[in-house]
Amino acid sequence: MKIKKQITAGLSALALSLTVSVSAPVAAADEGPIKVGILHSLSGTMAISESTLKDTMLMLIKEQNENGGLLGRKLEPVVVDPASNWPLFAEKARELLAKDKVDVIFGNWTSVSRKSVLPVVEELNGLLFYPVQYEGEESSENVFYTGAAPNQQAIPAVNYLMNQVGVKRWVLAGTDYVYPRTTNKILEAYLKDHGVADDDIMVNYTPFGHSNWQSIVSDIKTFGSQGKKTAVVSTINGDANVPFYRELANQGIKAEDIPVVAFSVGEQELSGIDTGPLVGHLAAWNYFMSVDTDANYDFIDKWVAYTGKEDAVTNDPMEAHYIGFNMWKEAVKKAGTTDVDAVKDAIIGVSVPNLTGGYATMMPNHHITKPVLIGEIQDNGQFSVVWQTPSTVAGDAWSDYLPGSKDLISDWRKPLHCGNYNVVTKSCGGKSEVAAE
Amino acid sequence: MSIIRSLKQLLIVCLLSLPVLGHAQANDEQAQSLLTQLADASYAQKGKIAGEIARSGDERARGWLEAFSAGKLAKVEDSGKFVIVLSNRGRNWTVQDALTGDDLGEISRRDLDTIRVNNSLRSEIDGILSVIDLTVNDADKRLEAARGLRGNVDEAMAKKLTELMASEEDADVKATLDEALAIYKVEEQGDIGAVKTLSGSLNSEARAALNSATYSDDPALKQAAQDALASIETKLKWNRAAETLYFGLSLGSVLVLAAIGLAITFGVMGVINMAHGELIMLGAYTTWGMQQMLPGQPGLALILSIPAGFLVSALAGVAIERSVIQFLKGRPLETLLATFGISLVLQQLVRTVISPLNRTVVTPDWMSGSIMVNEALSLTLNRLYIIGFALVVFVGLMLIMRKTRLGLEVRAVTQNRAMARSMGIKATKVDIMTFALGSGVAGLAGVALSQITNVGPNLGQNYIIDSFMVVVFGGVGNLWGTLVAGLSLGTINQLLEPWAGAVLAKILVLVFIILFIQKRPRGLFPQKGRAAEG
Amino acid sequence: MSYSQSWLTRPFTERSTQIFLGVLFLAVMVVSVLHLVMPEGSALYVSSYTVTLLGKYLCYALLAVAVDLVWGYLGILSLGHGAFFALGGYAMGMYLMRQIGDRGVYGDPTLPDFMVFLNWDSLPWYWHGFDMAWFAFIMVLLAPGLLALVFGFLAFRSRVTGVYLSIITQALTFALMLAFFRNEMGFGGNNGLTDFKDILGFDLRTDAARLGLFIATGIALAVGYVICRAIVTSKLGRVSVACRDAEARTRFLGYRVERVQLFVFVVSAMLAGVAGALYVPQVGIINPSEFSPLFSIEIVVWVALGGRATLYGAVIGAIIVNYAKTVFTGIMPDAWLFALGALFVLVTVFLPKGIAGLLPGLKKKTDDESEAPTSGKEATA
Amino acid sequence: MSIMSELTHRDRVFDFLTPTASPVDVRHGPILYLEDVTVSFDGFRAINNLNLTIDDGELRCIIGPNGAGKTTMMDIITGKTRPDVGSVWFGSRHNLLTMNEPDIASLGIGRKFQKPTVFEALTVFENLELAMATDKRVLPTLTARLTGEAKARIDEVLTTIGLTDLRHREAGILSHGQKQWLEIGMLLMQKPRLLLVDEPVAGMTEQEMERTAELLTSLAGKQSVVVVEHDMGFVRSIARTVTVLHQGSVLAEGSMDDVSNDPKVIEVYLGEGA
Repeated sequence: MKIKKQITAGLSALALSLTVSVSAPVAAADEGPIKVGILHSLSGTMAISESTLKDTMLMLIKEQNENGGLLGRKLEPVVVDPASNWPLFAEKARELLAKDKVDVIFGNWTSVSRKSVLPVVEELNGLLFYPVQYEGEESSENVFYTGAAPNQQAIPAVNYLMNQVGVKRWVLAGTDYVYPRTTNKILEAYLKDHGVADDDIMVNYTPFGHSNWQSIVSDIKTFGSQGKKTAVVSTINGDANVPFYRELANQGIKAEDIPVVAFSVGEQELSGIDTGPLVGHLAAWNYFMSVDTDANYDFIDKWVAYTGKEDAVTNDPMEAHYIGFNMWKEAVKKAGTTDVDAVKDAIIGVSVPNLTGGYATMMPNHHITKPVLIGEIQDNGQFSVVWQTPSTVAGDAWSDYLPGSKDLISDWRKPLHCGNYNVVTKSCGGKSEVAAE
Repeated sequence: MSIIRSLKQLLIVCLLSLPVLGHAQANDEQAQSLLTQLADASYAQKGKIAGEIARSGDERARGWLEAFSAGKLAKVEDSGKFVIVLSNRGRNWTVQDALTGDDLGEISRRDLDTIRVNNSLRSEIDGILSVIDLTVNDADKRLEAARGLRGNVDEAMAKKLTELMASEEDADVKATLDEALAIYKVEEQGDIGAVKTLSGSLNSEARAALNSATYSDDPALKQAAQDALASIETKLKWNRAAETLYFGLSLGSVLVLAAIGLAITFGVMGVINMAHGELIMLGAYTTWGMQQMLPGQPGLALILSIPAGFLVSALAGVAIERSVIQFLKGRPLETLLATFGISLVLQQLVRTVISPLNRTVVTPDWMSGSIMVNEALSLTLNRLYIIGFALVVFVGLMLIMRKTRLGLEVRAVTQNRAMARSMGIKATKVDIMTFALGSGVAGLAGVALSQITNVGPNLGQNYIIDSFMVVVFGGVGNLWGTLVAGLSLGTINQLLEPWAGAVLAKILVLVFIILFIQKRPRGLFPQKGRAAEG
Repeated sequence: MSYSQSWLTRPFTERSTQIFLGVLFLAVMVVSVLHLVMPEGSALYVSSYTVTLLGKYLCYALLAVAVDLVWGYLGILSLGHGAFFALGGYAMGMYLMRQIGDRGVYGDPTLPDFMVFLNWDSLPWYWHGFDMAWFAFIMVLLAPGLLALVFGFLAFRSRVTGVYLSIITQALTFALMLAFFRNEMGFGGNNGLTDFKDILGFDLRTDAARLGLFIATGIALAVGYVICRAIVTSKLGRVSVACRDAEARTRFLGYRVERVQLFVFVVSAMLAGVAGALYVPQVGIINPSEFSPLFSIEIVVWVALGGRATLYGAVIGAIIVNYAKTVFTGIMPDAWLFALGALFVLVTVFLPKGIAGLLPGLKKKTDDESEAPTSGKEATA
Repeated sequence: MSIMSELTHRDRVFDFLTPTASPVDVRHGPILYLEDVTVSFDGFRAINNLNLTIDDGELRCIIGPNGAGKTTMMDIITGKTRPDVGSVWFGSRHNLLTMNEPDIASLGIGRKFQKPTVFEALTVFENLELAMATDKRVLPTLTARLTGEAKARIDEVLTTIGLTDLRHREAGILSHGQKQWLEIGMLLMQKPRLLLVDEPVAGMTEQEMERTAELLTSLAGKQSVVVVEHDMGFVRSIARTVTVLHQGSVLAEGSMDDVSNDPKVIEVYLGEGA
């Protein structure tokens, strides 16, 4: 535990000192366009969330080309559609790397799609930038996690509720898949560490697209009426949210009584909800469209211009792609080549501005530093930031609150070069062959 | 919670100074400075300043506070002018000068600093406003205010309330205030008499107070509190039972709505219409479209969507029937494949033409919220309406099938096509009409569903399987069967859910259906004669 | 057909089977050779990506054959064959998970990663034995087989037919999907089973292993095809057709229709299971979405497109649709669902006999070829 | 489970070679008893305590107006419909009410439907092959080979029903009459002890009718035959004993002449040109 903390502290210090300013000399010979693979579902159930990320990438690439491309070469997007079908994700990743020979892939949303792509990317030694908040417990040499790890979203949010709002009783409600499961596990452990009794925690899981929330919401209502301030920590996924919030509103649960803090509800989800009754419910992200910085306003203007929709919204995963793309860009400049191994080494420590007025730095564990923002839903489908971490938080690949992983750290620099180094046994577990390199 | 405490003090002052409110003359410098303080203050301080504003006796104060709590009080960055935001959608907001009330037109979001507000502030301000409301003549408003006070009373306020109660003539308000006081007394003073007042109250705050009392060291109080709680619990049990039943019925009625159209196309015509879900979806999107066309009056739009939704889906149905199904007479399993193809096309069509994202369908006020039977049991309005709607649709269909010429012809054709033909019934026309009817009803279901779930391209898929289960379980070709099946499956599901959990409940229901079909291969109410056979 | 032969050798006398096996063998050989011999980058080189892709198609083809066996010859439209496919897949997946051993991220020697990180302390009972290949491979047949046996026994005994049967098969696979989504089930929930390392000691990431799996799939398809062919050309096959066309009549002839149906249904389920088992190591993941009713319906459409009651039609259909899918989702993603949807409609409306119906030459010939001699014999008998 | 049991009887796989003479016990004369059989479909009594006995080797014609319950009676005998009350015995050993269609069929009761039902997708030859009396359990059927003698038997029947030239055409293309014949042929292949023949000559030409008549009469003696027919001419040409059904019970029984002079029968048949 202690050792680990020290190491991570050291790493982050070092990483931050590495911040790049100058770009490496442009590669002389033009070797044709640099291919950027985009692996987001354009059809099927995930199209709702993922198609906008595809457009974001196209926008960023277009812009980069207008500014003269990269290393004097144009960027060429290669778009494929894994159609929300998990095996197809693996197949398409293989297609991108083996057939189209792309230099980098930006893509995936769901955990399962990432898990399915992971072995392929590692086998063919590709680069994958993954833009969505996820459950952690993973660190791959070939994957860069630009979304939030649990310690960059869940835990700060709970802290806020505990300290600022004085919540004593917790409902952990989530869709039954790995992200909520893990997040809730971490939160449970964390809450108990902070003296919350077992019977002050209620955990509930529902299937994907669950639409009939009546009894669950009424349970929450009763659970919340025991005299202690209660909050719901929601890891409910996508489509299930609309009926959930509707039911909350109709059963008269106001944010003032039982606030709901959500980790999967962003501006885009809200754009499909009548937010009137939701005012005051919370969400924890690393970016909000309402953030009051010029960088953000410029980004929004570009986005509106690109989509041609005045009401187009931006959200956290889009920012993650924005950051990821710029980091990759910087790393390529720094390395002077798109060669995967070179970029992998170069990118660690790269810092680029985020949209919330700070900097994001790539950590040696392939996670990045992010500020954590807590926002309250407004009647216009936006969030107003009510609290944010004083400084950025470094993503933690392995949670300190899970018995399996509390002794694990990840550092992809030589000499350690290991995704899950056990600081107690001093050995690189699991993917030993990777460590052997 | 020191903030709350300090607020409470303020409340009293502001209550005492109420008469002043309104008569005072506008004082812009003071206002400007107050608002500036408000803007710059930390969350902790904002409450205090809000109190001062309320006390300032400026007749604009109320407007400011409301705007503030709605997050619509903003400061123009360069001029430092305070504005009230009228519309905060898009990148440019229309605003109005907070002091002069002049219209300032649109200002870019970049140049505006909204004064941040959070939940606790919001409730504080509501507190302030509600206390002000306590003295207005409108009894309902007073009742609202009194309700809001339960659990927020403190010593100083208690006095004030006792005075108010004396002058209060409305019984409900009086009772509520009494309850509010009792809660305070139990919590702060451990007053056994107050416990009596609370026993039997279903209000959660009251229960909370009693709960806390059971931890007191005074055995008498402890006992009294426990007894009170016990009596409440028994009351609650009944309420919960009633609630579960209501949940079951509402889920059931949703199932019935979703399935009843299929009961026509599949049950009566024997068309395994996999595109049924998408016909529902069309209905939902019609509702959305209507609301887009009539901005600002979602209620009217919803009403109009009922015929519109029916029409849209019915027309789509006709198109499907003419273009595909008529070629698949007597090949039901093929209709399954073809219509499945159609459903894919319709989904993708919506994705490309409208958007892959969900659409916002606003719930009109008269449909949101719930009617309170008592403090513990309240029936959510939207579902209540849907139950009613489902029944209306069902009765309507029954009448059509039983009483109208069309119904007669439909039954004739399905019983014996050739015979019906020879009796001069235009079978093709009947087919079209029947399919249109079934599809139209699906559209109606869509209109209803738009009020409880996502309006998105996947809407249909989420209901198609359930719909088939309901129809098959009820017995193909039998509307009554569909009704009974829908309601019973819904109720079973809701009864199972509390102990089995949502997922397991659904699984169990499915398994139950499978086994039931073994026992009665033709469903609850088997159809006589030529049943819709594979 | 030559009625007098033993049921197992009979298929080999048919022209259609000979052609089919020939083509299949040739295809597999060509692909393997091109993959091994040709230098990378040459126009003729077949990348391991393509090999695996083709392997996947062959799995789907076998699955389609299984569906055609029950739908085409028994008239049972199963909308739940995805379930048997997935069960076979999970059996294989569990074996592969156990093979990972302590190379998982948590380095736990017995527990798969997802169990470690959901704090399971020990392996659930139904995971035992899957560390042994032979056991796993038996389960690949047994798991789907038993499900089909129980389900079919209930359904056929109480004479659930037609649409009703289709709908409850759909309910079956839907229920299983929901069940496998639950993390408590111990099958990895939505994430399913993934990150496989090696099979029978071969590293799955090597091209050799890929090729091996591809060839294995080819063989499985050939064997499966022959078995189905043997059944449908046997007297039992004719009884199946009899059940399909006139169930009551068949009963009055003294055949136990429900048993015939059960037998064929179980065989078909097992074939689907094998297809699933070969599918998983090639795509590298198995997850509950394979249980989704939509997938099962899609399978039926492959068969419909290829042509019911021909078996080789099913193979053609499966390969064409999935190839189209690969192409479309690559070049014009948005158009894919339009294309697929249109395909469904056009085939069912205008091509009820499917593609196989377009090449009657093949079918007709086989019948004459196989009947000419026998009819001669009978005439002289 | 059934499959499992099949697997355990591998030794008996080939027992279809042994002729399946049904063990029906006819020492007491009659081969079929129906006693006080009643069946009603939601209220309407299709069969109303019907009593009927068929002697071994007898050829019995059953006539009656529409809705007299002729077909329902056959359904009951073959196990398709279960009566509400009454008993149905095959010989004096087998209670048909406890058996299902396949059992009854393999006991040796063959049935020809009113509407000719043959397997249209199969060839004439195959239709007969399936009908042949053999071991009809699943695995034996799977591994079945066609023996010379079986082929001979099929050819024999083919000639009897005059479809030898069409043996390899699909049954679907046959004319109505030919289908009738094929179905009769299938009955013959079954070697039943009791044939239930429902309207065998509907849609047949005069000659075909005569041949049918010959065939049925020739069968009688070896097997018992129950013919349900509307065509009085045909009935008269074959009938020894005739039973008249009316409203689900026996109205009259006797020789053709007796019944056709029976006033009750005339009344029932008034206008039906008996």
